Amino acid sequence: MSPMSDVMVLKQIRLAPLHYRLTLAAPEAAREARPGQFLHVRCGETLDPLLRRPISIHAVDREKGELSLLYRVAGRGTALLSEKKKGDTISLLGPLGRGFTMPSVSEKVSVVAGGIGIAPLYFLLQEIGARGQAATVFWGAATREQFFSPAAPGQNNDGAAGRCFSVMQGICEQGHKIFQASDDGSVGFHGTITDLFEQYLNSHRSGEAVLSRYGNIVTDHEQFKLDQVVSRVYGCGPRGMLKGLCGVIRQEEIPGEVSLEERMGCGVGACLSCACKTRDEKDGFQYRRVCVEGPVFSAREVVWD
Amino acid sequence: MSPMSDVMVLKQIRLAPLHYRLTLAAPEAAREARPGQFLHVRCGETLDPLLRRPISIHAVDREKGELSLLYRVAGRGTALLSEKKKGDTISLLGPLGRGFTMPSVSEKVSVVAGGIGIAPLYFLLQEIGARGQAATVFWGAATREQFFSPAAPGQNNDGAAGRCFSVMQGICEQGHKIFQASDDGSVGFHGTITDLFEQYLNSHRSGEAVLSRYGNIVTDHEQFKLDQVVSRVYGCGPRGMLKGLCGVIRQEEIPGEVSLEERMGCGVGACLSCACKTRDEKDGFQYRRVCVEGPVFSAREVVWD
Amino acid sequence: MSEATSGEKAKEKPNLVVNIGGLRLKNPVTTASGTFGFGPEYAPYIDLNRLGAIVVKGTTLQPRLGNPTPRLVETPAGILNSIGLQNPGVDHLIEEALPFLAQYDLPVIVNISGDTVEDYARLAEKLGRTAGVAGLEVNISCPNVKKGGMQFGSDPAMAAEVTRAVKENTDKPVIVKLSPNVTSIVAVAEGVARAGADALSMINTLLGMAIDIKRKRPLLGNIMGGLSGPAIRPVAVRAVWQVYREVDLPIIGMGGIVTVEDALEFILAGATAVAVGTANFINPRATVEVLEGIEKYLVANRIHGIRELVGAAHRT
Amino acid sequence: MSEATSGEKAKEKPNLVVNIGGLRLKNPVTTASGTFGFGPEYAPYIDLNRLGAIVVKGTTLQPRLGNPTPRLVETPAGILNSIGLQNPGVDHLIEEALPFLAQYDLPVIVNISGDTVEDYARLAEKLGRTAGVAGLEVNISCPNVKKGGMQFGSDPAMAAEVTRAVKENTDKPVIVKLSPNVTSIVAVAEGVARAGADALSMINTLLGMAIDIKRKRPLLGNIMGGLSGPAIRPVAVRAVWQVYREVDLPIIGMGGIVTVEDALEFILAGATAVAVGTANFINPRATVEVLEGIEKYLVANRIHGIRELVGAAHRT
Ligand SMILES: Cc1cc2nc3c(=O)[nH]c(=O)nc-3n(C[C@H](O)[C@H](O)[C@H](O)COP(=O)(O)OP(=O)(O)OC[C@H]3O[C@@H](n4cnc5c(N)ncnc54)[C@H](O)[C@@H]3O)c2cc1C
Ligand SMILES: Cc1cc2nc3c(=O)[nH]c(=O)nc-3n(C[C@H](O)[C@H](O)[C@H](O)COP(=O)(O)OP(=O)(O)OC[C@H]3O[C@@H](n4cnc5c(N)ncnc54)[C@H](O)[C@@H]3O)c2cc1C
Ligand SMILES: Cc1cc2nc3c(=O)[nH]c(=O)nc-3n(C[C@H](O)[C@H](O)[C@H](O)COP(=O)(O)O)c2cc1C
Ligand SMILES: Cc1cc2nc3c(=O)[nH]c(=O)nc-3n(C[C@H](O)[C@H](O)[C@H](O)COP(=O)(O)O)c2cc1C
Ligand code: FES
Ligand code: FES
Repeated sequence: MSPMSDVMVLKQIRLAPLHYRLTLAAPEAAREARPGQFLHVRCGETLDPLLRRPISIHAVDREKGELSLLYRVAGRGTALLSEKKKGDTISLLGPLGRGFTMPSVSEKVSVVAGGIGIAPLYFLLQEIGARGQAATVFWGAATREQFFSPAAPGQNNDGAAGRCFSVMQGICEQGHKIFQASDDGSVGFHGTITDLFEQYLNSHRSGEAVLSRYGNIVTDHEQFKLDQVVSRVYGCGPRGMLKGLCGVIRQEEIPGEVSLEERMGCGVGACLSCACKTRDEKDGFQYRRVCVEGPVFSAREVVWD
Repeated sequence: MSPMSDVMVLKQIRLAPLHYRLTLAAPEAAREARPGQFLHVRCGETLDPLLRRPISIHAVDREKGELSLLYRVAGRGTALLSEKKKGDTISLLGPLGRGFTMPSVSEKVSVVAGGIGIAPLYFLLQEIGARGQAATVFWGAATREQFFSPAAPGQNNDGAAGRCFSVMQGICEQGHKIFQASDDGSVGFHGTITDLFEQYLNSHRSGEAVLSRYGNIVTDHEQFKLDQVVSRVYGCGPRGMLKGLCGVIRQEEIPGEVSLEERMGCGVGACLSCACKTRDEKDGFQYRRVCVEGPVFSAREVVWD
Repeated sequence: MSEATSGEKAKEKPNLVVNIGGLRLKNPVTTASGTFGFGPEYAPYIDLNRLGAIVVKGTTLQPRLGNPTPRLVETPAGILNSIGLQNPGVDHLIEEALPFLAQYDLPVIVNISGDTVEDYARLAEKLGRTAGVAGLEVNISCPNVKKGGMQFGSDPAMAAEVTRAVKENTDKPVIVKLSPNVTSIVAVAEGVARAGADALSMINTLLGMAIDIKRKRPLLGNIMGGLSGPAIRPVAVRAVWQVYREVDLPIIGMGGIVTVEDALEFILAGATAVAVGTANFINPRATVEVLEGIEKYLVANRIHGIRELVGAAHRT
Repeated sequence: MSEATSGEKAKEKPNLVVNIGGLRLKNPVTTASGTFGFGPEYAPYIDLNRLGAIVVKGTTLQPRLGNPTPRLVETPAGILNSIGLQNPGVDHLIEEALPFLAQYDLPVIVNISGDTVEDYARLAEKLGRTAGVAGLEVNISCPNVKKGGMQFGSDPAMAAEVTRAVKENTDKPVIVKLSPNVTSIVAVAEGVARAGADALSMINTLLGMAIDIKRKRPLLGNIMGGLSGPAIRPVAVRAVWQVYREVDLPIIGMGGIVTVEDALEFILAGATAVAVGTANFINPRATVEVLEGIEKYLVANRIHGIRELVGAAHRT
């Protein structure tokens, strides 16, 4: 089976001025998808824009054969995507790429997301939650709006009020707890999500529990040794944030994985445009392909410069 | 006022597999439009296709402020146009160009259309009919389907069955009579519309009335001297057909006008791409701009080669 | 509007004035020759007074009929044209077109073409003493004519010769328009700079063609044509970037400018002014929208004068 | 399908076989180097056996890391790339990539690049004696490397020298890949033809660049890059048309081929075979769709062999 398919739009909901959630009837892709993988999506029908756009798989419902994307309108491609309506078809490649390594059931998982970086992590949390494992989620965004709070009911792009979807609620229902941070202080911690995460680690190490006030939904948490609180970290978000995060967890020697973004041509490993620097004994670094060897890389191997 | 505007689609009806009728809310353009003029239409929103497409004004309702286009899907531009739905906006330039010279009320008008060439002539017939003047219409097409017979009820591209529109019926209701010809003989005369028109002229000259059987709707017509039957001809259609038509009417010394097509860039006279050869004493010919000096030219001045 | 004209705010308006080889333009937005006619064509759509300058259709000594049709084909994000310098000749320009433009407060740059070096010299001489001509743009890069045209622009020495002939016959600013269809556009630019050019226009169209697969023959009446429009923008920006580094002349940048972002690319690459060409066909207000966009960008980025931006991408 | 395989009908199938400088291809559809990896990347999408040939990623003597990122920018109907010949080196190619391709009934053409003429000679020698290499495509037109690359392709004499060095070191068909970034592609083609090239590939990418107006600096890590995709098709068709008239060598035409209509433009202009490049990124099945389209066109137009079409637009 060729991993290229034309699939039908089931639902497109606008969650925030620039954020959408698109649900597709894609039974095969839904069945095969692993958290951290992405689809290479044809947003328009003409030669402009020319290339497909990589979008992470955000949620799947294997029984219904549905797959969802969560995306931000960043430019012309995603703007065209946001115009797709129920019944339209979209051409996809994928699932593509190497996803997250699933944690063992006993591991203490922390998930750190910056903005729309929550998209693939949501799927990871869905899978972890489904086996009864709870993770601690750190989600930062610029403003309140960018958490797509359930207070703002989703609007279907057919004009009808869509069934409202809340990322926050979805994560909580999966059994995870969330800490939030916002750049403007309107929600949770006032500052970056990496700072919050670092404080979280510090608070555990030092025995203080300063953080509960930043959690939107915080179940009580006891204090353990650090590796009993966080034994594995997953991150996705802007480059600067991931760089910071990798710094933090490398220092603490916590194993982790991050999902990277790079401009993509083919999405299948042929064009070498999505290169990302990783550590290499011989040359100091080597370029690896985000679309094939990634988008998920071990936090340890990425070279940030 | 700049003749560029964004107007709203009121209705789009599919008349035949490749033929559509698009109605726009464009009060100003409707008010100013003269038969034979055209609009320069932006069919898509991206850089591909890049250029606007010239489409004749096919009908106007000045009271309602509506303007209609009748077009055939010929390629990518018109295909995109056919996807426009009620409520979408379209960018227009126009009305542009020099339209038909209106006949004096006493003139005997014949209108000769090849295929979609009926589009601008319909508007002319509307205006002529509105003042109580009846014309004789010759309309040829490849097959029955391409007359958009009212038997095939129009379908609105919103999916709903649209109010059906019939070109034939519209013309008859304006008080004109129609003769038809088809390449496959399925409707009216079996042959080209120019041949039919030539036979019509001949039959009048020779005193025979051989033609009534080809008319779909033929009111009885008496026999006059030729210039009492046809004192002015208007034509629009494929180049070959117009060349033939101009030959016939030049021979009979009947004054006439034809609407030409040429590939257009700007539509406003700036790029000189829509050149058409016209007679010129000095050089034998000169190039004139279809978009400004045309699209309607006197049958006598066009140089066909 | 009321804000902009009220005394205090007006002072904050960024300075858009640029100098193109001695020619002062109130702003950097001009029109690409051949895409804007002689002015009246677009007067219903924009106030011509808002343009930094108008560059009119390529003019020759004698009237020209131009090439056979079709003269235009659409290609992906571009067009191919083979107009072939159809124009009513320099005398007609002086008698008919310039008087119309004289109504406006608008520098008129006349784009000139010739079959021989002598043609250029005579055009320069004639237009050099014509009131209402602010400068000359020397087209040595037209791909659509048999004689002269691109040939002059393909060779640094010939390009220099044409430039010299024009400079010797006029005191008005001479802008030489370069062809991208060369191995080294820098070499040609250096040649014309040494020959005394006051400024450079770049780029003219790329030589291209398209084939009608139904009729199995070239689509354009003249077989080959010039490719313009957004498709060529990366080539044009590259050319401006390269020449800006090596040649110390102001550049009018063009090739595929549709939006203000496109225009800024050229300015950052080193263009002092820009010209909007093919985009006029799609949006007759493109020039004015680019201009307004530039003003907004300067204000938003607290840049006092457009000149600070010229070539800025070389300095970061 | 059942029709095509039933005896009688099968005979009516048009003949798609073409000969590229001694290399027999079962059909004229190949892949453009650097856009199709080494084969496995697209094996999930198409049956590689259906390709006329595969042209693999540009290979150098030593492994190359390639250029800094970003390496790709989208432009109107095109892309700019500055991969910089990242590749694992010729030994790795021989040991890892070729064995994979040996599973298929598919001529493998290796695209080679060097910093020096000597590099090309050594690559030719090495690959000339490697089983599983059907031919060499000599890249003298890469705009993305500091040394060699496009420099060799800009000058007829240097292009000829590289060609001669390769020819002297291998008996396999040598296809020289030309750059469009020259004043006269015909002159370069003539140079390599005289030096013994068996065929030509054209065109490589156009030199271009794009600027990030937010950061005020070039978008590509390597500043300039190569423009490919539909935007450049008119330039590529023109180049094939010009060279076909003057040089008697088979041409593999490429540059912006997305659909069968595009491929036919090249064939009618004079290309004996075509290569699909950037389009693979958008539609991984583009090669096969072009092939099927060509078959249909030939049947519909009652053309018995693809070779009748080659250059047909010159004869109408
Ligand atoms: C593996 C992967 C998974 C992704 N998953 C998601 C997701 O789930 N949700 C989501 O909203 N976005 C996701 N992205 C980012 C998304 O691909 C880009 O936002 C999108 O391609 C922008 O396209 P555009 O046409 O809308 O914008 P453009 O007009 O192309 O660009 C707008 C801006 O985005 C930047 N950009 C363009 N392409 C990329 C790219 N490939 N990577 C990073 N920046 C880019 C440009 O530099 C520009 O500043 C993902 C990217 C990758 C590589
Ligand atoms: C003044 C004028 C009035 C017109 N009025 C109408 C009308 O009322 N209804 C209607 O259906 N069509 C009309 N046309 C024709 C219409 O403009 C073309 O069919 C349309 O531009 C094709 O665009 P496309 O993108 O769909 O096809 P493309 O993919 O651009 O081309 C499809 C085919 O059409 C041919 N073509 C493209 N542009 C033109 C053109 N400007 N003139 C002639 N042939 C062209 C091409 O050679 C090609 O064979 C008119 C043309 C002119 C010049
Ligand atoms: C229809 C047309 C006619 C042109 N005529 C001329 C001309 O007469 N003289 C000239 O120097 N350039 C001419 N050009 C080139 C443009 O001035 C400009 O250099 C080129 O089109 C690139 O800009 P653009 O992509 O914005 O159109 C013409 C271009 C087009 C499209
Ligand atoms: C990402 C990318 C990498 C390329 N790498 C090579 C290469 O290694 N060697 C080469 O000769 N050409 C290379 N090319 C050029 C292509 O083979 C081809 O000549 C060019 O892209 C034009 O074809 P297209 O428009 O169909 O892509 C590359 C092109 C792209 C887009
Ligand atoms: S996007 Fe082409 S190799 Fe990754
Ligand atoms: S379309 Fe530009 S002059 Fe007529």
